Amino acid sequence: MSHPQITRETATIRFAGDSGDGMQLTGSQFTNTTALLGNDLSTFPDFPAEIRAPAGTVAGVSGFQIQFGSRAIHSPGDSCDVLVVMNAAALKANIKHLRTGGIIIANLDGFGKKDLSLARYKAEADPLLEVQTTGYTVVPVDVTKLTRASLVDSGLTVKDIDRCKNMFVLGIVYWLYSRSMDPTIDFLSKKFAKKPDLANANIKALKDGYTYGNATQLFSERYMLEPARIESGTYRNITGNEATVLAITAAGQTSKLPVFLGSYPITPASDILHGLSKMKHFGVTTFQAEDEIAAVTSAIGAAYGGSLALTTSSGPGIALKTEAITLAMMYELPLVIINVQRAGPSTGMPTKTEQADLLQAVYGRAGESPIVVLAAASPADCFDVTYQACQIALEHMIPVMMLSDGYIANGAEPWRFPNSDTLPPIHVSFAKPRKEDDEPFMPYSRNEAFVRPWAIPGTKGLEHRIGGLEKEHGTGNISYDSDNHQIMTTMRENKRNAVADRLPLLQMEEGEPTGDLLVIGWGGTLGSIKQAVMETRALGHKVSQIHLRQLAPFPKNLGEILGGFKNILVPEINSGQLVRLLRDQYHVPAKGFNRVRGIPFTVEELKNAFINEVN
Amino acid sequence: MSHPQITRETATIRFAGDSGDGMQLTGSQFTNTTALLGNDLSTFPDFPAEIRAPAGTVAGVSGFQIQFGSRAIHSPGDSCDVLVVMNAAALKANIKHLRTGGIIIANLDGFGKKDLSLARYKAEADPLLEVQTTGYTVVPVDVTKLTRASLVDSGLTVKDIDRCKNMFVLGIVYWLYSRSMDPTIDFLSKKFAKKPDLANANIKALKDGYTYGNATQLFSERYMLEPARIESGTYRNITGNEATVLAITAAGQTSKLPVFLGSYPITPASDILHGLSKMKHFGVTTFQAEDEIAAVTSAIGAAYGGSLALTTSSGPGIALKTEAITLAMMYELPLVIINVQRAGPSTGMPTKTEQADLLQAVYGRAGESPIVVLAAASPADCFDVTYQACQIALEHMIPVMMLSDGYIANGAEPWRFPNSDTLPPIHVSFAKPRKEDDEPFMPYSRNEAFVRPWAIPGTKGLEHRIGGLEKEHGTGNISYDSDNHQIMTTMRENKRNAVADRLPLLQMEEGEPTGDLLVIGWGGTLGSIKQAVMETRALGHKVSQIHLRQLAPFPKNLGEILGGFKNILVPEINSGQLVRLLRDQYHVPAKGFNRVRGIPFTVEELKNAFINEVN
Amino acid sequence: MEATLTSKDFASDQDVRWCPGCGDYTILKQVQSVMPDLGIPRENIVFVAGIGCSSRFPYYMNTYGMHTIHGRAPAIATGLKISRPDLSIWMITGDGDALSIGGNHIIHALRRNVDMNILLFNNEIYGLTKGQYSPTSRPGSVTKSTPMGSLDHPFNPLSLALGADAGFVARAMDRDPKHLNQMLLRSAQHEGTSFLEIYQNCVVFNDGTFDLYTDKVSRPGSALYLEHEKPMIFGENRDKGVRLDGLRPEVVTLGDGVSQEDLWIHDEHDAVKAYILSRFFAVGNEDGFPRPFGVLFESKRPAYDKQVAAQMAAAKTRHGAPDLDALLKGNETWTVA
Amino acid sequence: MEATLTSKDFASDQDVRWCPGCGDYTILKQVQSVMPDLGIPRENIVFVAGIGCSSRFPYYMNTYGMHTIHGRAPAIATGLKISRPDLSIWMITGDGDALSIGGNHIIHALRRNVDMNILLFNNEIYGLTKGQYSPTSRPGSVTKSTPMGSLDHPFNPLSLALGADAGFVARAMDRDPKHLNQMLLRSAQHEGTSFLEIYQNCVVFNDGTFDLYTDKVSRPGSALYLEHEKPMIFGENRDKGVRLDGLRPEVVTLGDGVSQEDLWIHDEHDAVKAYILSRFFAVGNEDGFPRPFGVLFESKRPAYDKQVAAQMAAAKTRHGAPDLDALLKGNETWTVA
Ligand SMILES: Cc1ncc(C[n+]2csc(CCOP(=O)(O)OP(=O)(O)O)c2C)c(N)n1
Ligand SMILES: Cc1ncc(C[n+]2csc(CCOP(=O)(O)OP(=O)(O)O)c2C)c(N)n1
Ligand code: SF4
Ligand code: SF4
Ligand SMILES: [Mg+2]
Ligand SMILES: [Mg+2]
Repeated sequence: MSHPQITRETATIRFAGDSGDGMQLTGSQFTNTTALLGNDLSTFPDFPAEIRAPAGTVAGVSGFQIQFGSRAIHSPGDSCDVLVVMNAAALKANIKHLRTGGIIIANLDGFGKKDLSLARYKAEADPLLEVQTTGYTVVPVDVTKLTRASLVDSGLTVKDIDRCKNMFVLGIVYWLYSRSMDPTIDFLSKKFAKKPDLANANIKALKDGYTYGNATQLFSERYMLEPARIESGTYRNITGNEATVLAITAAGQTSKLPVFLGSYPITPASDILHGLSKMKHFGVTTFQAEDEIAAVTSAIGAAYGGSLALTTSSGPGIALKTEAITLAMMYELPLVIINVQRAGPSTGMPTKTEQADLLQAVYGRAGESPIVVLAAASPADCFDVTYQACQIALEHMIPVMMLSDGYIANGAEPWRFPNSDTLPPIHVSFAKPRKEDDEPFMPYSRNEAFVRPWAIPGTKGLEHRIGGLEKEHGTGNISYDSDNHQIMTTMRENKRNAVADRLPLLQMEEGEPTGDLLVIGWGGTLGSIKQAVMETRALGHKVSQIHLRQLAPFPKNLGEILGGFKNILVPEINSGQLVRLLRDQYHVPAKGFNRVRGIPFTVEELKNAFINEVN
Repeated sequence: MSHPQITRETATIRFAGDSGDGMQLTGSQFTNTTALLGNDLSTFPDFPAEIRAPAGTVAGVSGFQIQFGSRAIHSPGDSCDVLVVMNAAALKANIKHLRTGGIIIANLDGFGKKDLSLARYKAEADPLLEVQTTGYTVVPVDVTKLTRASLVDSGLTVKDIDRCKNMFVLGIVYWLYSRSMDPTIDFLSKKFAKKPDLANANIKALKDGYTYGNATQLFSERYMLEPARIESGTYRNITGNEATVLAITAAGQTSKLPVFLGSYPITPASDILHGLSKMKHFGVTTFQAEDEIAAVTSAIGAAYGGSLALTTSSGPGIALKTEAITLAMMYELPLVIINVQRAGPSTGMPTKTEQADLLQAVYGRAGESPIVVLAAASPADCFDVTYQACQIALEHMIPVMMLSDGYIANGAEPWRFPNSDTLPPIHVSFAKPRKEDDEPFMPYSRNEAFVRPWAIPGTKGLEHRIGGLEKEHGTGNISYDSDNHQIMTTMRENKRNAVADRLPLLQMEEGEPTGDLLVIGWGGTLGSIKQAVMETRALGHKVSQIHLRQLAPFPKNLGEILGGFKNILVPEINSGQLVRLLRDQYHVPAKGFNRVRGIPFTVEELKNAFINEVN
Repeated sequence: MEATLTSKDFASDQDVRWCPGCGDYTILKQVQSVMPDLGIPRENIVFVAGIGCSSRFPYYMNTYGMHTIHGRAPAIATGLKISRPDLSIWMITGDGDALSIGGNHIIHALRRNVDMNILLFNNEIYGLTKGQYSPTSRPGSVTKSTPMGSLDHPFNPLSLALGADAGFVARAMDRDPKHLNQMLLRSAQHEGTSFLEIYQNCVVFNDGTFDLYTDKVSRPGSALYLEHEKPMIFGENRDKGVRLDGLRPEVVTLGDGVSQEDLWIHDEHDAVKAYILSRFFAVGNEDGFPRPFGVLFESKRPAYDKQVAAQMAAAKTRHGAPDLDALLKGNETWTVA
Repeated sequence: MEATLTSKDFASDQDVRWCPGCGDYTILKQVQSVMPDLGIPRENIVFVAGIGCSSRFPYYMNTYGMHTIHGRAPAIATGLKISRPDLSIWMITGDGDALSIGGNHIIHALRRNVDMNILLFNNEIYGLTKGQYSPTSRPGSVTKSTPMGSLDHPFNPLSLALGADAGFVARAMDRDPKHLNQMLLRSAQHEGTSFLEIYQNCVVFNDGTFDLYTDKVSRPGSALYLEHEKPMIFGENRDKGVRLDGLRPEVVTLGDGVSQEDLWIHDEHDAVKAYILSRFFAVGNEDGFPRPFGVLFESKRPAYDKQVAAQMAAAKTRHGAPDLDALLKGNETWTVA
């Protein structure tokens, strides 16, 4: 039989199941396939907090959401059109994410007595029936039985067969959204190259799922989405942490410097360490230190030696690094600190996202300790911002903190990756050797941008000592002189602020340079704010948007842009941090819109907030 | 012969010599004597950076300045009327502190060839002559020779005799300012009770110095100062660190709690550890930990166990404590963190003063981590503010950071010490034991001030677990729920802000609640700002002053007071920190007056700044 | 009534969140079952842990408990014990928590000899952060952060503890509950810091590292169970032994001329011998020596917290009742009318 | 031309700011005088120190130098050495800097065996902060922070280093420049982390703690100078020796039946014997054993930095020339027209 095929502009699907059900893989396969079909998309993995919470429990549910479409997509979607649940716990944990009237594809075999009790449903409950009565469309499928049937001759153990369940479901969803199975078939053949029987089993499950969707009366219609009219070029999918790894590796190549990462594992930053540990052939050394203090200080040692030196961490680890970051600032050596923010304070909710480390980044050190602070706005943007962080650190001899967050670090989006020779050059020149009768070397002399020379060990005649004690302007010798302390304090501040001179002016993200409301965001909220601004503008409101990647120093024209608006709203996933910096530095009555819930903004809540402001 | 005796309202004397010359002792003796005579006073010790820099060098010079008078004294004086120099290096290092036309009492024997070269004067130079020609009065005294002569029969070694030099000089100065020698004679007899010959020698040197001043033509006149008309009562002298030690001990007594200090030595905070280590009989335990992290975390352990728990440090050490402070904030346990600020950043200038850790105190933690921040305004004020810090921490179950600085920590002033029964009571009640059938215990339930119960181990039926992971409102169980995270984040902030409700409203420090200029200070700058404001007002300007001891939360009526002024100036020994908090929170166009020179403000520079603002 | 407590009374109401099959479960069970034997009221027991899978432990004990921050549990426990010597303190930590970030606090706790029981769950991996190598991982370990194999020479935790002057050093394993139970009891009985390393299997990221010792078949030949004043015997048929000639230990086969009397008689109180035993540490016992389990070393040193209390008592007798007013007044005062 | 360098060439132009009579001066002198013998160009030498009086050291050396932050020098030096194996790294630290706040970094540096020379200036006190006790201060030390005497059991630095698997462990003293000079040379020659403890007198806050060993009169009877493959002899008239019966060392008098052949012959490569020697540690030698000076232990373990370099080389040969564009492209791409 054939089903009517409906064209949609966007669609959102959420795959949810037990940690063991392979939902992340299912999601990423759907993502790749969809990307290859030319849709724009945005994804959001929703991991359980525990490594492997007991199977079948709500705590053990793992989810993956993707929004894709034939127009530009800026967020993974507030709620989904289709929710795939592999067991009762998955339904319980995720029903709140399904839009009213949405479709639930449920694996019936995951709703047995045991499953219900593990999910803390009453024994007599029939959750699927309940949700049906509340206006959702439930599509029950005996996934386990069907997969076992389909693979009965595979010669695999039941355990292995059940591992193919997710491919069967993926097949159904591919059919429903008219996706080709080829990319996944390729992937499976590659992945299981050494185990052809597993490859074949997975592929068969996938195909049988597809056929099943087609053959049955499960669905009254199926959907298709045109390729998106997005910037032409060659794309790949990328997560924020992957993009960060590539940017660091690239900066090492363009600066022709060895790269040194001193790090200590911590969620959600660890993947940067993992990724860079595979880049040895690019001259990248990764050092897993005994703690965060050793991580950052080992990087400082490497910076003195002439490496592009970095350290990566998250909240609790960054706190431990502050004393050393101040030392690097005092040394005036290049150092990149990457903070993949997570929900805090303290251990907080390590697997959840937040952007509450901004004030710590800008102000969180003893004494007057100005450093550069940048923030990435999306997964792909992590590449540009990280690369820029390396460039600034190296060319200005200053620590740069780059803020990412758990949401963009693990989230993925299509990336029009650059060609290596289009990357901005990074100019590093070490101080030249000195002969006996040359002028004495001045390690703390400065150029017009207040930058001191980088003189690395091994350079004849430049032997010098650096330290955390106040230094005499020019010579760098220890000095307790009052006037000198004032001079050096001012120099360090001027040097940080001078970085703004070399950075591009801020452009409007959306809307005109004047209007009724200016929305200012920073970091990983770009997508949802942009979508909300566009939808608010579509309603005819004069709302404009700027998004800050440069938090210290601010872009030179920020004050000017602020001047164009009486009303300024600053949405942040914290209790109000950027808004404080703006009020302090520009004396504007900026308001905050703040949520601290460990999850991204919904486009809906933002839209309502904006409309509120303009009415 | 007799000298005319001139009455002065104030006088400033600076004693300067080699570290080995005992100038600090000389200064503190002059201070005690002067205090006993009923003058108000303020002192400033100026230690060398090195433990014992080579004798005779400028680096080895140790100084002590005291301003005293028959009126209220608020600062140790911008410049001194009399400068005592025991050697050439002392002159070189301190001449800048002498007011034009001032008197130099110089130990001639400290100006030999060797002394000149050690002080890096040219061999042929005659620095005393030079300064004389530039309008200073030089009073040369062969202190060494005279002391040796006076003690020739003492039977002491030359080394011991030379140790009495400072007493000879003190004698001269006592004569010059008409001070009694008795207090110092008492002191010496007590100090050398076991070594009568040393006692007698020092006393004889003192008396002979006094006689020498009287007998000779050295001075054309001598001075006397009436007792000050200051608040009546019984006074003692006290430094900021001493006052801090007493406050902590007192808070332990009034709260009836054992006191636990976890600390790691660091300049200029170490003396608090030293002082408290002598308070064991008051139930004070001091633990010198392996590092600052162990210091603060050991205190957190003690807080969980029911102690009044504290940790003390300075810049670099505070930075290391931030992760743990955030944990204490998340635990909602009482903890007092004392930061005796020093000139930073990094190792900076450990023996110099600064107030550049305010923004770190308020914002320097990962995530939304609100704590209470207080600052002491003078040496004696360290008692009140530290005591209040303990009271707030205990009664509100929250970390309180108390900011002191190297200047008030080591500086001394007269203190009208309280009677123990006038101290504010501290109300601590631990949660009561629970019986099997009682309601379940809710460790994160809250009272009207958002404060949770303090349930200490050993209490039957209250067994509970606390952690740094986000906690469920009420039960305190681990929770990853989005709404709960928002609730708890808000609760923690409300709780911190609710502390303002129990604190007294802010009073004007000087002047009327409206006027042309409001000067706002915080911390150790109170004295010099107050003096400068008074002198500016004396010129007829409408300048008022408030001084903040409460930096987070701010006093409830601060906004109201700010409303009374169009011009607001915020003098700080940093690059502008309080001024940022004010602009952010009260949207006022406050200006900063900032110096970062490692030394206190001079009254002069402040006065000029104020006049500038009102003209 | 404490006497009537059962292991169930020590289980909290929180559901345990370790991976199915994790070695932590059996350790939790043994700790809960040993608690009643201590005869300590539940409210006087505190479990203090750092951060890690293992460090979730306190949430599962129905006693007082602190889940702290990574690596700092020894310092927190030290502060708690010094200020509350009446409490029974159990510190739970992992190989990363204790020996990577927490290494300094551990060695200082050991030298000070604060009276607490440290249980180090060694799974030779970072579990909670999903599988990076730890300071106890074997050289060449391929982990998330070492795709080409780790280069770090690992710590020998027991040698390190002995070098830091630990007063009680022992080893147990998750898969031998009976022995583990005894070791927990011994740790509790020791006054001062007890350092008990427990081999713990991480089924997800480092499955089977300790099979040689935990597998019922290979265990007899690879694990040497130490007993005070008993000869060192092991082997399926208990036919192997360890002999000391001078400083050099050697593995011998009983029978043919070698009798039990010739064997090394274990002496828990001999620091040097304990150190030699701690060096039976070759990966896979490649040097032929069995891996020792049990109490390698115990010595009587005064507990730090007791000394602190004694010093305070001395100060109080010396100064008599505290006089706050005298303190506030100080030595020199003057009065302004 | 390096060959022609003299110790003067290694003195910087900064004036030395230690207290007159401080032991640091003589150590500085020996370090400066040993430098030319290394035949390493001055620009390839880096001195890295923490914070403390001793840690001011780099300012006085006319080489590259880093005065860092308290306790972190081992980690900074590790990062520098891993990224620049061509440099000769000297790490200067004090007993507080190395063993109090820096304890963790030290033991990790030792186990990793990064090729650097650690000189630990042990004066058993915090000098720079004006006299608090340190982790090596003797029990009962009355200091600024312990008016009634310290209660902490001190570290035995050499035992701790051995427990942490240090590859080179030695001891010297400020007042025996000739021997100190040899030890500095030996440290430099060792590949991997060299751990040299130097007894250093703090004239101001802990004067004379080491007189028993440094005083010319008492030294012969109290200090045991170790030499590889030589019998252990000491005493004014070199009439005393150390003998090993089994595991038990004992002090014997030569003559009456005891000859040099009977004595313990020092073997630098025996870890267990080195550990026994490190335990000759009684305050004032009260147990009768002399305090050993010289190289207690040396072993050949691959240096961490060399292994890191080798692994990177292997990766490069495996992957060939790095292709940045291929990396940026990744495996799956699609093109939008
Ligand atoms: C300051 C800080 N750094 C890093 C982390 C991340 N982290 C949590 S647990 C852990 C290591 C866990 O390994 P281990 O101690 O062996 O415990 P296990 O999970 O293996 O039981 C790390 C690196 C953290 N939570 N805090
Ligand atoms: C983070 C930090 N904590 C504390 C200090 C203060 N401090 C400086 S040196 C030192 C200890 C010095 O003792 P040691 O390492 O033995 O060196 P010594 O002065 O005896 O040579 C301390 C506690 C500091 N500078 N930084
Ligand atoms: S990851 Fe390993 S250690 Fe952690 S719970 Fe799972 S099995 Fe246990
Ligand atoms: S205080 Fe002690 S260690 Fe420091 S310089 Fe002076 S004598 Fe040397
Ligand atoms: Mg582990
Ligand atoms: Mg020392």
